[in-house]
Amino acid sequence: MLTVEGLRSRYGRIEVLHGIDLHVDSGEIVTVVGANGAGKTTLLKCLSGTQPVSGGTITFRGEGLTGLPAHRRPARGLTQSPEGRQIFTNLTVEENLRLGAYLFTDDRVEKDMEDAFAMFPILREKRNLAAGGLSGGQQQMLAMARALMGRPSCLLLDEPSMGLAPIIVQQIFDVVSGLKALGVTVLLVEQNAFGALKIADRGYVMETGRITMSGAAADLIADPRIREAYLGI
Amino acid sequence: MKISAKSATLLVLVVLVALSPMLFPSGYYYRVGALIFVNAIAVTGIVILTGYAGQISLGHAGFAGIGAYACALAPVHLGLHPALALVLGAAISAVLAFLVGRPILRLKGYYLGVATLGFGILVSMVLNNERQLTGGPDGMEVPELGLRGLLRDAGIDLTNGQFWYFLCGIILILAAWLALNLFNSPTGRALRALHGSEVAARTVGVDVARLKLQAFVISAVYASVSGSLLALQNKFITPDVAGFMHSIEMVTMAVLGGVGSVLGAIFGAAVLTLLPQVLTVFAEYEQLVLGLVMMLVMIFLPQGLLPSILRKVRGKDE
Amino acid sequence: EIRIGASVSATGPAAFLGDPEAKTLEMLVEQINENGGINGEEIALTLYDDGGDPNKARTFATRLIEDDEVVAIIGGSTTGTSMSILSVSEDNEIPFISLAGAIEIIDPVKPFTFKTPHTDRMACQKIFEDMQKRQITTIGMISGTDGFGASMQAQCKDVVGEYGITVAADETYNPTDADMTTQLTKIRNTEGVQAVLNPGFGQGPSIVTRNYRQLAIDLPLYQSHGVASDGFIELAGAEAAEGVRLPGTALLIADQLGADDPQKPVVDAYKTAFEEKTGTSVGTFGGYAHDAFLILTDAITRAGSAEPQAIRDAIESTSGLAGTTGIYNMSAEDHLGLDLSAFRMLEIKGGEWTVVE
Amino acid sequence: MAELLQFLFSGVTVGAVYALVALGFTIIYNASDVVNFAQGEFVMLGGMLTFVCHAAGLPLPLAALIAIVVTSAIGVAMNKLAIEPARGAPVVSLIIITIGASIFIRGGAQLLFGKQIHSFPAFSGDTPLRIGGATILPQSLWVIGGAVVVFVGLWLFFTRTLTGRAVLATSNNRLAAQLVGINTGFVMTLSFALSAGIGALAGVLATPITLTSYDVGLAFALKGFAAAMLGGMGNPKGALAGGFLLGLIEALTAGYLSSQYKDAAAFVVILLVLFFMPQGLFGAKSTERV
Amino acid sequence: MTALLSVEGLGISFGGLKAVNDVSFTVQPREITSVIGPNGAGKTTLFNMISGVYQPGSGRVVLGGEDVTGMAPHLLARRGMSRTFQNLQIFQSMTVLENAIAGYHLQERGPVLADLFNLPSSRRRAAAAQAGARELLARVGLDRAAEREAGNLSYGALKRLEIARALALSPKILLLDEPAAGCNAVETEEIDHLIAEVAKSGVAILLVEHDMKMVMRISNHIVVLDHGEKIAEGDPASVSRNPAVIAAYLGTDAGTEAAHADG
Ligand SMILES: Nc1ncnc2c1ncn2[C@@H]1O[C@H](COP(=O)(O)OP(=O)(O)OP(=O)(O)O)[C@@H](O)[C@H]1O
Ligand SMILES: Nc1ncnc2c1ncn2[C@@H]1O[C@H](COP(=O)(O)OP(=O)(O)OP(=O)(O)O)[C@@H](O)[C@H]1O
Ligand SMILES: [Mg+2]
Ligand SMILES: [Mg+2]
Repeated sequence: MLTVEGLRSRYGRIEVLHGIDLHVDSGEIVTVVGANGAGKTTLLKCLSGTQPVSGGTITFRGEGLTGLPAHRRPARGLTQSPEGRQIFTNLTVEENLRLGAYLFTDDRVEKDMEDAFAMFPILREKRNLAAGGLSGGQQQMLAMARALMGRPSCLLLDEPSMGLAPIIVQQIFDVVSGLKALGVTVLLVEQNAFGALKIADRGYVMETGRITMSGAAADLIADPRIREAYLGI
Repeated sequence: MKISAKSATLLVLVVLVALSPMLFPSGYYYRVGALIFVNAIAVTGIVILTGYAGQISLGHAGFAGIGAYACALAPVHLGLHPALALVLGAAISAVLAFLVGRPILRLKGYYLGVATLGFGILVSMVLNNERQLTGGPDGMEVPELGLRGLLRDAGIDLTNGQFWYFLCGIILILAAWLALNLFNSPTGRALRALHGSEVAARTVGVDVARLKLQAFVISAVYASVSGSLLALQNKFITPDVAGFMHSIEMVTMAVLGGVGSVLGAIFGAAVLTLLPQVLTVFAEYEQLVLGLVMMLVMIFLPQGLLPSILRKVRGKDE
Repeated sequence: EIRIGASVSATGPAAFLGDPEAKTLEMLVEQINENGGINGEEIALTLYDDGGDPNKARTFATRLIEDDEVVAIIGGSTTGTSMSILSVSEDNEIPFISLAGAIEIIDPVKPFTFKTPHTDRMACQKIFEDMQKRQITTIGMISGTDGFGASMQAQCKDVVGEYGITVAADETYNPTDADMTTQLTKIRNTEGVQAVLNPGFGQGPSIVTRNYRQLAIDLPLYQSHGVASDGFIELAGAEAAEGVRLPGTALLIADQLGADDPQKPVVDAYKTAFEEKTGTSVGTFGGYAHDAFLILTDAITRAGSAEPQAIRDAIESTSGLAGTTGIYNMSAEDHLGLDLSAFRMLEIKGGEWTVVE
Repeated sequence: MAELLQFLFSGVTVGAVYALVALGFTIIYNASDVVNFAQGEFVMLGGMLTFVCHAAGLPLPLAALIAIVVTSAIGVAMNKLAIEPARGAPVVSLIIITIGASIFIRGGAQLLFGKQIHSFPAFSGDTPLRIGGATILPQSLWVIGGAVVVFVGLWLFFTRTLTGRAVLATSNNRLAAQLVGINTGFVMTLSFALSAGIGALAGVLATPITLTSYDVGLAFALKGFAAAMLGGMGNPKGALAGGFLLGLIEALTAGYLSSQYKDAAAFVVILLVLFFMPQGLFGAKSTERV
Repeated sequence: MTALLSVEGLGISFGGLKAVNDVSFTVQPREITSVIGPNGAGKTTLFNMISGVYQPGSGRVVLGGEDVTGMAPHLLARRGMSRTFQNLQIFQSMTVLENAIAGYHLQERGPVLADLFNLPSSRRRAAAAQAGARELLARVGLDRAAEREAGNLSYGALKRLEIARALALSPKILLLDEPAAGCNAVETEEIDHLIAEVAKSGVAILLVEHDMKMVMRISNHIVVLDHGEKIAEGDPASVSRNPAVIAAYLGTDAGTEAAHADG
């Protein structure tokens, strides 16, 4: 479904992705783990089109994405829940969600919103309040819910569990697993590598802009190098 | 040996001020040079306020007006020597900035913009309306500084143009030196910190209100001195010096040149002072070209002329 | 080639003055060069637009003298710019003919500085003379806060006493204001006001005149020479402008001048040429530039030399020179050379300028 | 009484003009956080182009329509040529671009239209309406009506339409806006078209009262800016209230205190309001948590 | 034993919502006190009130015996309080080193005139701060990034920079709002050690964190908030066994995980 070949990207003169190869098959959950500054966020930004690509190709459902502006990617089914949440702080929670479904005007929007509220009841409570007033974790939930409102066929998640209470972290991972059942493909970047690998089909390890290891999630969890470097076990 | 940005900037300035006259074909160029320096002094103040501390002012010409009229009025009414009048003007500006700054520096962004704009307009309105004192919109004469005569007695015979060129040049170098000192000093760092995040600055102990006020007062003094020098040099002054357009001009010079760096802002002052002189060849098209240049610079060099150029040269293009 | 410099406010808040001045100078230079120049030499005009900014004006004056090496300067559309230019021209001993109104420019007399417009004071005097004739003793004033309006307001209040008239209401407006009914209502409601005087230029006086009619104030309205051009009638509307009086120059009533009027030929020639060239009607201010240029060329011709000192001396001895504004007679004590007779009291009737007599 | 009424009429007439200009600021500001200092030039263009078309023999309504459309197109061009290429530049740089654009437009207008002052006939004649001993021109009612209609339209746009919210979203967080599929480029184009159109409309409605010339833009921009800030930048309610308030303060100060210091009074009031309400009367407090 | 910080009946509302309600607890020097609770429980708000960013609606904050309720943050900083932010507050356009030096503001500040004229006193102050800042950066592993513009760092690196800046104040009490968010297990452990070390040096630490492993490992004392109210308090073992806490916050999985780490 999503294929990345030789992807390079740079900030100014400094290259931070030095040729990334990875692929995500339809209906798969794939996770990328790596230390601070490895380039995980940069990778996702390249995929969502908010960071310029300086080399390599990205193919999504058989079509090249190169040159496609960021705002046209959600219409193709590619949606991102970005690092740092990036919610619309001055708009209400409900408006945030509605904008998540910006491309759709049908009745399903209301239903999706109900689903989102069911998933995160706190958002229903706060639906008419400015999103900027939400707590950190609540904002994170909103970012996730907003991404889901876009009816993605492929969801890019950048640290969705960050700042969430353990009980919600569990729930988030459940949701992601549940997406799989709905046929949604997920590319998940997580610092909670243990949790991510547990629900993922496959995983990649990223170090300073390169993929250094990949394989089935179960194998990676078992790999002593991974356990030492990322799982802290 | 690695030479610091500060020394480099000062060196460039000294060399430019000292050596440019060798290229001057006529006395008129001294006049333009002196004007550049005068503007650059005010703009250096803007760098401290806007570039370092991130506070906008659309009314700094008000302080220039106070400096200018101090030099026009104090010698006549108080019998002060014009040079002392300059100091008096700076002191009045500082006090006024202190009083005005207190309430309005709580405001943010455009709200601070409109409040300072209001202040500037109030000053220029007083200068315009209090005709008995200021001569109203027609302006008033400013006494001779008299320093040139002293120099001549001391054996240094300069033309009027040369005198003002070197005097303003020296004061500019001094002004730039102070601003550069500030940049890397504890105070400068605190100013830049509150620019980045006020809450974080507060929690590391920065008294934000006080520091903003300090920056405001310092920049007001810069504007005031600039106004005084303009008045003394022109020997005639009108309320235009305190007008809205002059305030905008200061900010434009700073931003165009690069508001974050002293040399950049001075460069901006030079460009925008020279431009109208160069554009006279376009006659009718002058405004058109001026607007176009401003837009093009900001489009292609959004960080300002000098920083963007330096970035390109160093290859850190973004 | 004789180099002449000019710095006028062709743009900016005083463009209303400077624009026709610039056009006039360019046109006249072209004309004179087509006719072989002065004393066989062509005139090269360097014209700068100071935008009404005295600081710029000073820079341009320096540039004209030091860099362009002109022998004389015309310009300074406003008092501020004129004062800036004159301090440079006096220092360098270059003759300068100002186009601004204030009396300070030539009083006290400075050796190299002259001017062509009547002073504001003279305009006031002319108006008050007329009021006196109509037995008006109490007036209201509404003045623009621009240099022109403010200066004339001050001068008028200075001389008004000499005519036994008191100013009972003294209001102002800003040059960009859109509505003056408030000030006019105040004046109307002031006890005893018999007439209203409005010193100002630009769009302000037009709006005052319209508001005057809106409020149906039926007292005589006096405008200043600042609006003496056909454009004013057009903007204010003939209906609203009906009965408005102002001190104007011969220019406005070119077709009504007697054939023996000494100003007739020069006024006719200028009016025809200017209106043909620019498509806009002539006004007082273009006339000032015309007269300045006339005085200068006349002086150079008489001096037979383009030396600044010689030109200065020749200007000072100008006598009986008919310009559009009046007949100029300069002297060592008088660097303006006009008297009150240069002004004619005009009244708008049926959308036309007529002479009050 | 009649006197007070007359002052009030004067105040609302001028206030409506300010309000219209202030309303023009809101859209571009809401889309990009940029105060467009060229807004005054749109007002000038509205008046000037109507004059030119009318003078060329077109009927007034058609002339006005052309003026509004052309000005909108100029707004779009300004966005495409000057604002969009500078995307990512600091807000101050964008502001300088708008100042540059305003000088550019003014310079162009001066070349094309000359420096004469112009006007065109009032829409419903010049016969003043008498109310309670005071008078008001029919054109004033046009301006007031225009301000109210534009206000209602904008208010509905921002609160009731998805596009309106997309505009707000774009300024609040451009990156996030793109991530949900908002074409932020289009939003900017639309905003400039609307802002310029509203500006031009202001010019069309106000010119029979205020007159116009190539350089009236700056004064409009300044007063409109002050009015918008008084009301709270970005909020149509604020623009409307700020405009009328400013007009009334000026008129009442001129009427009862001093016409010389009426603008000063206006700014003193603005300073006072901001002292107690740092976001203006209706400005939204931005909610940013730490 | 006298507490360094005591919070007494603290409360605040936002438009009807009692974000924090009548919360009391104390913090001792050398100890790590953690505040945990579900998202929106009021932890950050509590921090904001203690550190003077918000004015409390009710209650008192007492620091070292002095009532400092609602005192401005910069005055609290002078009294030895320092904090990090959940929503990063970095001086973006300054370098990493300058960010750290900014933390030394209280030590390096001096008369503005001395700074303007670059007097030796000013240079001395600045040099001392710079030396300290470099050491701190080394401690959080950012020494190699010292000259980079802070805005260009990755999220995790910024988190550590915030900690460095907060440490620069040599605080008596340090408030950390989710210091480990965005760091993986190994990186978290490093932060762990750092915090423990700081506590050992005599600093009182108030910590908000959702990483239960970390919390349980290093806390001396835990306060649990839910819906703005304190629902439990005690040592890690007792808190992690508290059914109310498990139900509201930990969930079964994490609960066992935490208990495991604890045991
Ligand atoms: N805007 C930027 N400008 C310059 N460099 C940047 C920028 N953003 C990130 N970098 C650099 O690019 C590299 C990769 O950063 P990225 O944010 O992709 O890392 P990450 O793997 O997501 O880290 P983390 O786990 O901390 O979020 C880092 O070295 C970072 O400093
Ligand atoms: N400025 C504000 N305006 C409106 N509501 C606010 C504001 N600040 C906090 N709140 C509300 O107060 C409650 C507590 O928020 P707080 O940020 O303290 O939670 P928290 O415990 O830190 O949560 P998290 O673990 O998600 O960071 C939340 O429901 C939040 O929406
Ligand atoms: Mg990241
Ligand atoms: Mg929190």
